[in-house]
Amino acid sequence: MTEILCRTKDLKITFPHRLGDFTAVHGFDMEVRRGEIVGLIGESGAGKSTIGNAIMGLLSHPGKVSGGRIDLEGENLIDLSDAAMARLRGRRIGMIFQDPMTSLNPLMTVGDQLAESIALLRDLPMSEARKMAADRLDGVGIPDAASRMGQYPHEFSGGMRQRVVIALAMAGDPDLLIADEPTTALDVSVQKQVLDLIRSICVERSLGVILVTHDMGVIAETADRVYVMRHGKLVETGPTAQVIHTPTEQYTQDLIAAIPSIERREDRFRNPAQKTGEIDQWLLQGHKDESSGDYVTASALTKDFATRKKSFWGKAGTFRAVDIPGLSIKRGEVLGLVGESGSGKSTLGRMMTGLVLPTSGNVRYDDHGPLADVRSRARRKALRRDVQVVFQDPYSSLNGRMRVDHILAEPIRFHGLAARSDIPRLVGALLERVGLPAAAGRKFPHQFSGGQRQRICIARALSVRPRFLLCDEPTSALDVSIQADMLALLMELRRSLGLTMLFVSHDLAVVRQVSDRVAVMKQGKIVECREAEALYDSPENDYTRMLLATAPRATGH
Amino acid sequence: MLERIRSDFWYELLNSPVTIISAVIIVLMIIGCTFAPVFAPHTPFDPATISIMDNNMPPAWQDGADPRFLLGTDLQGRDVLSAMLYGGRISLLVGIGAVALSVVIGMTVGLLAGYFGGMTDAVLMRVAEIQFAFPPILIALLFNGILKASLPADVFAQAAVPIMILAIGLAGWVQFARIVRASAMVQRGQDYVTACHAIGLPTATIILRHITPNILGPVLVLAMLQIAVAIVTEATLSFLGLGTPLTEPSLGALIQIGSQYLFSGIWWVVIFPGIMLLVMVVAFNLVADWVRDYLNPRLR
Amino acid sequence: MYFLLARLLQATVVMLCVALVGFLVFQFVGDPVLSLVGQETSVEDREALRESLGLNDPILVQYARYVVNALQGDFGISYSFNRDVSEMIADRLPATIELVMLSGVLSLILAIPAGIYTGIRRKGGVAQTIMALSVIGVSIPSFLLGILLILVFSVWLNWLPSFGRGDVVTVLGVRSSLFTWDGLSHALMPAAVLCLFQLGVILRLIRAEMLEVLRTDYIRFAWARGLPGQRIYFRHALKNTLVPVVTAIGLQLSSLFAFSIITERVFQWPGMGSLLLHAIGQSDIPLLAAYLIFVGLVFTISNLVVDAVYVLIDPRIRHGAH
Amino acid sequence: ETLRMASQGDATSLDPHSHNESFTNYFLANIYEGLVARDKDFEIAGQLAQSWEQVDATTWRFTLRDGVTFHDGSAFAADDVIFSMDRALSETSNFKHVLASVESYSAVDDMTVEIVTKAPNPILLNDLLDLMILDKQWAEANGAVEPINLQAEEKAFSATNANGTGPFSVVSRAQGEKTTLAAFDGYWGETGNVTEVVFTPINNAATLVSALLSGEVDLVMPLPLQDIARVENGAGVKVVSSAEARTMYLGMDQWRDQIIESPVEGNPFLDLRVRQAFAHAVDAQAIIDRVMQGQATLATQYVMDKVSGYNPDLTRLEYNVETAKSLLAEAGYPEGFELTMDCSTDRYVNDGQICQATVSLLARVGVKVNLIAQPKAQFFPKVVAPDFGTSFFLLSWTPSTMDSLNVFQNVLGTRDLENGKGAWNISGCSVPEADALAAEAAVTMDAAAREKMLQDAMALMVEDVCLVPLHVQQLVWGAAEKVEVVQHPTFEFPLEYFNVN
Ligand SMILES: Nc1ncnc2c1ncn2[C@@H]1O[C@H](COP(=O)(O)OP(=O)(O)OP(=O)(O)O)[C@@H](O)[C@H]1O
Ligand SMILES: Nc1ncnc2c1ncn2[C@@H]1O[C@H](COP(=O)(O)OP(=O)(O)OP(=O)(O)O)[C@@H](O)[C@H]1O
Ligand SMILES: [Mg+2]
Ligand SMILES: [Mg+2]
Ligand code: NI
Repeated sequence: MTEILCRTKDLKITFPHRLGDFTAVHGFDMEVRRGEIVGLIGESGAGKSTIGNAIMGLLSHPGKVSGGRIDLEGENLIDLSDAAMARLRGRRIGMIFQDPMTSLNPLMTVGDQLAESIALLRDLPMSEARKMAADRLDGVGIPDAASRMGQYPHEFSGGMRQRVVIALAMAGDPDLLIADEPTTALDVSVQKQVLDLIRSICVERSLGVILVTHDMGVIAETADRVYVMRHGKLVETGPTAQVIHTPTEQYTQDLIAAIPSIERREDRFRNPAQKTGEIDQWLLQGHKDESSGDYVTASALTKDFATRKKSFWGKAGTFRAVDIPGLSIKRGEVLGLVGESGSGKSTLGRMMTGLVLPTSGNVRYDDHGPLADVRSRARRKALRRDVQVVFQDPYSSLNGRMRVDHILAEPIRFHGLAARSDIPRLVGALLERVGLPAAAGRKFPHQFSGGQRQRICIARALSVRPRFLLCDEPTSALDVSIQADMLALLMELRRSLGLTMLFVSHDLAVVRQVSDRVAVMKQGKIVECREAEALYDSPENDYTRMLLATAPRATGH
Repeated sequence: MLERIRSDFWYELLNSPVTIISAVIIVLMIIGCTFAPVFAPHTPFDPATISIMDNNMPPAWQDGADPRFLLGTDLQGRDVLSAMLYGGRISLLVGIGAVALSVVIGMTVGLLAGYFGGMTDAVLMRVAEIQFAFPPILIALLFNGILKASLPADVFAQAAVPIMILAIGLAGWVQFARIVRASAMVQRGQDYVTACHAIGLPTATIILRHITPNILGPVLVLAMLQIAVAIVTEATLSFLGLGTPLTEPSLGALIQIGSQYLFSGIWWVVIFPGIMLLVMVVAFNLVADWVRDYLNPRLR
Repeated sequence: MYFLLARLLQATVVMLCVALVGFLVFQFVGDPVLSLVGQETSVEDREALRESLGLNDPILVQYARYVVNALQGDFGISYSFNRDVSEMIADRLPATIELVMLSGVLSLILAIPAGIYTGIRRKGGVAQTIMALSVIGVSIPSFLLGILLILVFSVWLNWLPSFGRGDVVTVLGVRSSLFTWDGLSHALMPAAVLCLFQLGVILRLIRAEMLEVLRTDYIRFAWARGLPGQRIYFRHALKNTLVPVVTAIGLQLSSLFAFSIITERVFQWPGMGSLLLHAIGQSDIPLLAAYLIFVGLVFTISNLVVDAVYVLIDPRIRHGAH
Repeated sequence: ETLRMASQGDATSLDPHSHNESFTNYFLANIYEGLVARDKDFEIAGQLAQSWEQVDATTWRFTLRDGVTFHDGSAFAADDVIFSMDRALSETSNFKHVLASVESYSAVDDMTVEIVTKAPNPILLNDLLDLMILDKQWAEANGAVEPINLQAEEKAFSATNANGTGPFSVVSRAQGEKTTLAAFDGYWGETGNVTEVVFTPINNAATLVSALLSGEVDLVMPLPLQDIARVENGAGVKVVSSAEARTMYLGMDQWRDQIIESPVEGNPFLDLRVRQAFAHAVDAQAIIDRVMQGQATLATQYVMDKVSGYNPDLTRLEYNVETAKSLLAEAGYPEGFELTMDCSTDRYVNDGQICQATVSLLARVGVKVNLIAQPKAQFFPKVVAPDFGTSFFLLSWTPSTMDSLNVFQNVLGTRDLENGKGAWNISGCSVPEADALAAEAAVTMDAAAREKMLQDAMALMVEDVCLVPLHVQQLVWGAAEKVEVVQHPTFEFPLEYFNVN
């Protein structure tokens, strides 16, 4: 089928603003045919969702299409009235969003929502709509669909919810489906199933699909053709394989190069320029002689959380989030910790750094002895000076009400690491060390981009001259290109300062790039823990194998 | 002109004339009332300067008026305009003072409950619940009544304003405790707090220096609304005979006294103070609404 | 069941505390004896009365006596009415409940559509007008509003009666004045005054919730699914705004009772509020204590009801999920 | 005809011996009757007593009225009178004072009662005005033998039920809400055309007046002064007013060596010139004109003209700021002084405002007054016995017997709390000669001589400026045009004389 279903021509989308209009999309051309999946890729803010929303006629306020056209089988959607556009939604064009958790009305049963859509879109009586709804649920692979109809969204798992969302979007049998990051919120294994579902629906119903994503891996595995966007402009387009393997534009090349590979360890993260200055000397000050033994050792560690009562009668139970026999990290080593969401990675990491006290078992530090003993104020203070954390979300990990220089000066002052008069200079030097201008200290966190904020977080962690750094998904909120910079910075710091690191991530590719050793977690247990290269090349555990197999890879990822 | 303004705050503010007017009114009222002795043409609370023979004079533009009294005089011969300014001072003092007290108690309780959770939270919230079972007006009524009855009358008369502040303030803290607790629970889970722990900062520092500034927004909004509510509550208590003393009436007490004259044609003793109270309260409400919207950019 | 019992037990303890505190502080409200007898009574007569009322016993003894009696359903005898307090409350309660219910229903009927409307048409002229009016509604002291209403509707227009409760009839076993025109005409102004404040509060709350909900993903998704606006606003959005609104209404209930004190005073409505003011004026301790316990009870029950309604509205709570 | 009346308060009880409070007493006077009562012209006349004779100086014999029945139909007889007297003297009664002068009483026969007083009592009849008679059998049957005792529940029957011989019987009663009375068919005397009375208390003054203006009630008592003009101009409504027996006065501490709540050394009021200065400084006429809206008359002494013992020769010290200042200067206070004044805000007509006016008037002569205006619930406990915790205050008195002896015994006479005298002499003034005259008058049966004694005593008290008399307030009612009322200087409202046209 080569018939063009939907075409945008010279599409221009503007968000008027009092300080000058912001044009989110400049002259974008795209074609979608029946039965094909078109990938739309680009870094965050490139304008991908904006295009999807524009086709749906659901641009968020105050956005408007300021030029060009959107044709759906020859009809220009831009000329349509609101009412006409509303009739198209669901019937001709369907859309699904990133997060299946929030896309469903939590107060209505799944069956009601689906039957409602079907009844309205097809003018069917409710009873028939319900029957059809059950069929549809069955069609997207929900087992035991009839009895599942009466359940509420919260009773479904993430993957099932996303299937329900797809069934809902397909309720009116639209010709075009726009999927805006449909799997970003899902685990890799579930992600694969959902993508497969979209793929099969597309083929079965000869549907046109626009798949919006920032994940090259998803595109590589799913899309037939791909459009690469940057700053609202089309950069490059072509069949997926061609764009990925032989990109013509510099931007696309950079983008693809920045993707960490799950297949191999790449050199660009490990050979940074050597920068040793005064600040490094300060950072290295006051540490004991380095021994080469284990810096931190956990033994028979468990952590229980109280669960909520199941009912009025039930008793509060406990839920074991972590249960490991032992784990140790050598001085100067980077231990990668991978596993699905909820497997206990963060909890384990926090126990290893003493931020969370274990329910049983103990953590020992070479420098400070067992964690259990560190409850005294003075010893805890000493531990806090040596152990630091960098978090996933650069937005919530900085106090928005404090200026950056304050954020950085506070730990130095609190631990008395420098004379008061030296602190401003040190703060400036720290900022420069992580690649920011010293003047950045005068600003507030919200005045920085995500990547810059993450640098501030790292600077804050460094400001107490730590020996051990927990990085809890430090790059997963960042775009690939920024992610690469970040990883390079971390590796460089690790090398020049001899940091010991626990690197937590669900992104297997990223972990491969930075880790000496990797531990794989599943439901609170460590299923495999070995040298990184060995583990990736020849996984021994089934679960590890499954994880590695389902991870989408572009050239990697 | 507007396009030039880079700061969102000023832009949003200048785009909302209603808010500007309200804010200006609040500022003017606060200045006018605070410096009532300077602005008021008479000193209505000084019996030596008022004459019973001047009583019940209509506003200056009406027949039989005395030009000395722009808005007329009341039954005591007090200049209504001056009484309004002095009374407004008391109302504002009570409103702001009571809310300040509520904020202090509510923030303390809310922060402790929200930050520590567990038993602390359970106990504090039970206490709040008991308190909440009694609507503010009832608490203020009881509290005020009790003190009025148990303190010697002269002490009470001296202390009427502080007591009013105490009564209304004590009645209002729960609302603050609730929102502060909710915000504190959210903030506690934020990574920046964990980062503070990682640095080893003491809990008090974390709560005071890091969490508190982050929850001030909603507190500010609620405070503005509560000032309005407190002013009205004070007026209502005056209606029930528990407000400020006759000799130093607040705006609410003036209205209460004046409302008895509604049928007798001496309308100016109730209408003018009534308008002033209404304008004051509405202005606080409108500014609070705007701040709320401003703090929630999604609603802009 | 266990849960409910625990809740009830907890509530009882809370109420006992409340009663104790109330009882202790009421000792200072004033001397009941002086309110009971006139100026002309001699000092000895007053002392005798004080003794016979047990007012010379230690406070804790008085309280213990009170609790023991209260447990047997005996809240004592009102000093100023010479009647069983429980009987007094039973007499006055229906009037207040009637008023509170009428104004509650009125405010819901007006607040829900207005809240939804202002939430949807946030910038519209009508919506802005409604919001402005609601601010004024919250800002006028209710006693002043009441008196103004009386002036306009009773004195000038002579449309509505200015005070009291109208004819009471029994319909389906419920005794109420709301079933007759006379009764309704009496209740209209007090209910309107009482309603106005609630109206403003609830309307604003619904609007705020509506604004939040309308921005959620499932509403966006509902648009994308092609559902009509009506259905999205009234079926999807409204229900999701209800949980916080129900909480607020539950909490407002006790404040309705509180505000009814003023309304009842202005309109001479023979309910609990007038009773309380009378009791405060007369230092009628048994009546005051019973009133406090009663308000505690209303609050506790309304909390329980709110919890139950949550469960009805929100399946996530029903299933103990989080 | 139905008469709908309203007032700011309600009767506190239906028991005629339990609450001695004037509104309650006068309300009950329509339901219960005494041996004697005041007639339409305010003269004491027989009610349940047909006639009486004085057997000797201390013995009175009352012949009871024939054919009188109680509301429940039972006949009235001497045993009911004896029972009621017993009851009035019982432990829980609030009316022991009405029989304070009585040595003994007995039923001579079924229709005759004899009362023996301890000493000659010229005003026995006045005392007996407040003694209500109830039915012995009814009281015994309903456990109401004693006036209600707040502890015992079963005795509360009489608080909510009544069975008198009066012109009206109680149909329904919800205290604080509504009380309905119906004309009693079997009433022995003449009545007006009122067949039903619906009484509603309305606490809020504005509501009270609007109820009258909107025609929902026919009679409002008292009418708030500020609304007089409105009612006068209103269609179908009128203002009815007449002098009331209540005299307002300012009291000054004359018994402490050091006045309280004041920075001044000693007690300035012990100096007659200071008291005179206060009397000169307070422009009572201005207060009447401005605060009382003219609804009061200037008081020259401590009782009004209808009270026996009123001395027509007395005059008030005239308002004169200069005189007041020079008197103060002579007394050693050329700059005036500072003191605290206690005042109720909800007891008398415009009491708070009167005090405020007083404060500003005194300010003119350099006396700085800190006013404590408080509700009566706080005011009375503070100022009455045993503390008398005030040095300057506003108070008033109504001699319920309409005889100044009552004033001497309670307000003006030297304090003698043991013997129940001067309990309301908060000023603590004491003029022994006046005390002596009053004591003599108390046992003098010759009306003219007695009157002279009381007048002389009053002159002595006024000369001493024991109190600063302000005004005699008017009884002001608002009524529908069609209502015809009878007003007495006391607050009585004898409904049997009322008519609705
Ligand atoms: N309502 C709006 N008002 C103003 N600007 C907006 C609005 N919505 C989007 N934009 C701007 O439009 C540009 C494109 O946004 P869009 O959401 O399409 O990006 P995206 O490619 O989907 O990014 P992401 O991968 O983060 O979802 C961004 O710079 C964004 O700031
Ligand atoms: N404070 C807590 N109270 C109760 N349960 C918790 C708490 N913290 C974590 N859990 C539970 O413990 C389990 C492990 O959580 P953890 O955050 O360690 O997972 P994770 O592997 O880091 O997941 P993700 O990749 O999503 O960050 C989860 O099921 C989580 O719900
Ligand atoms: Mg997007
Ligand atoms: Mg995690
Ligand atoms: Ni569930």
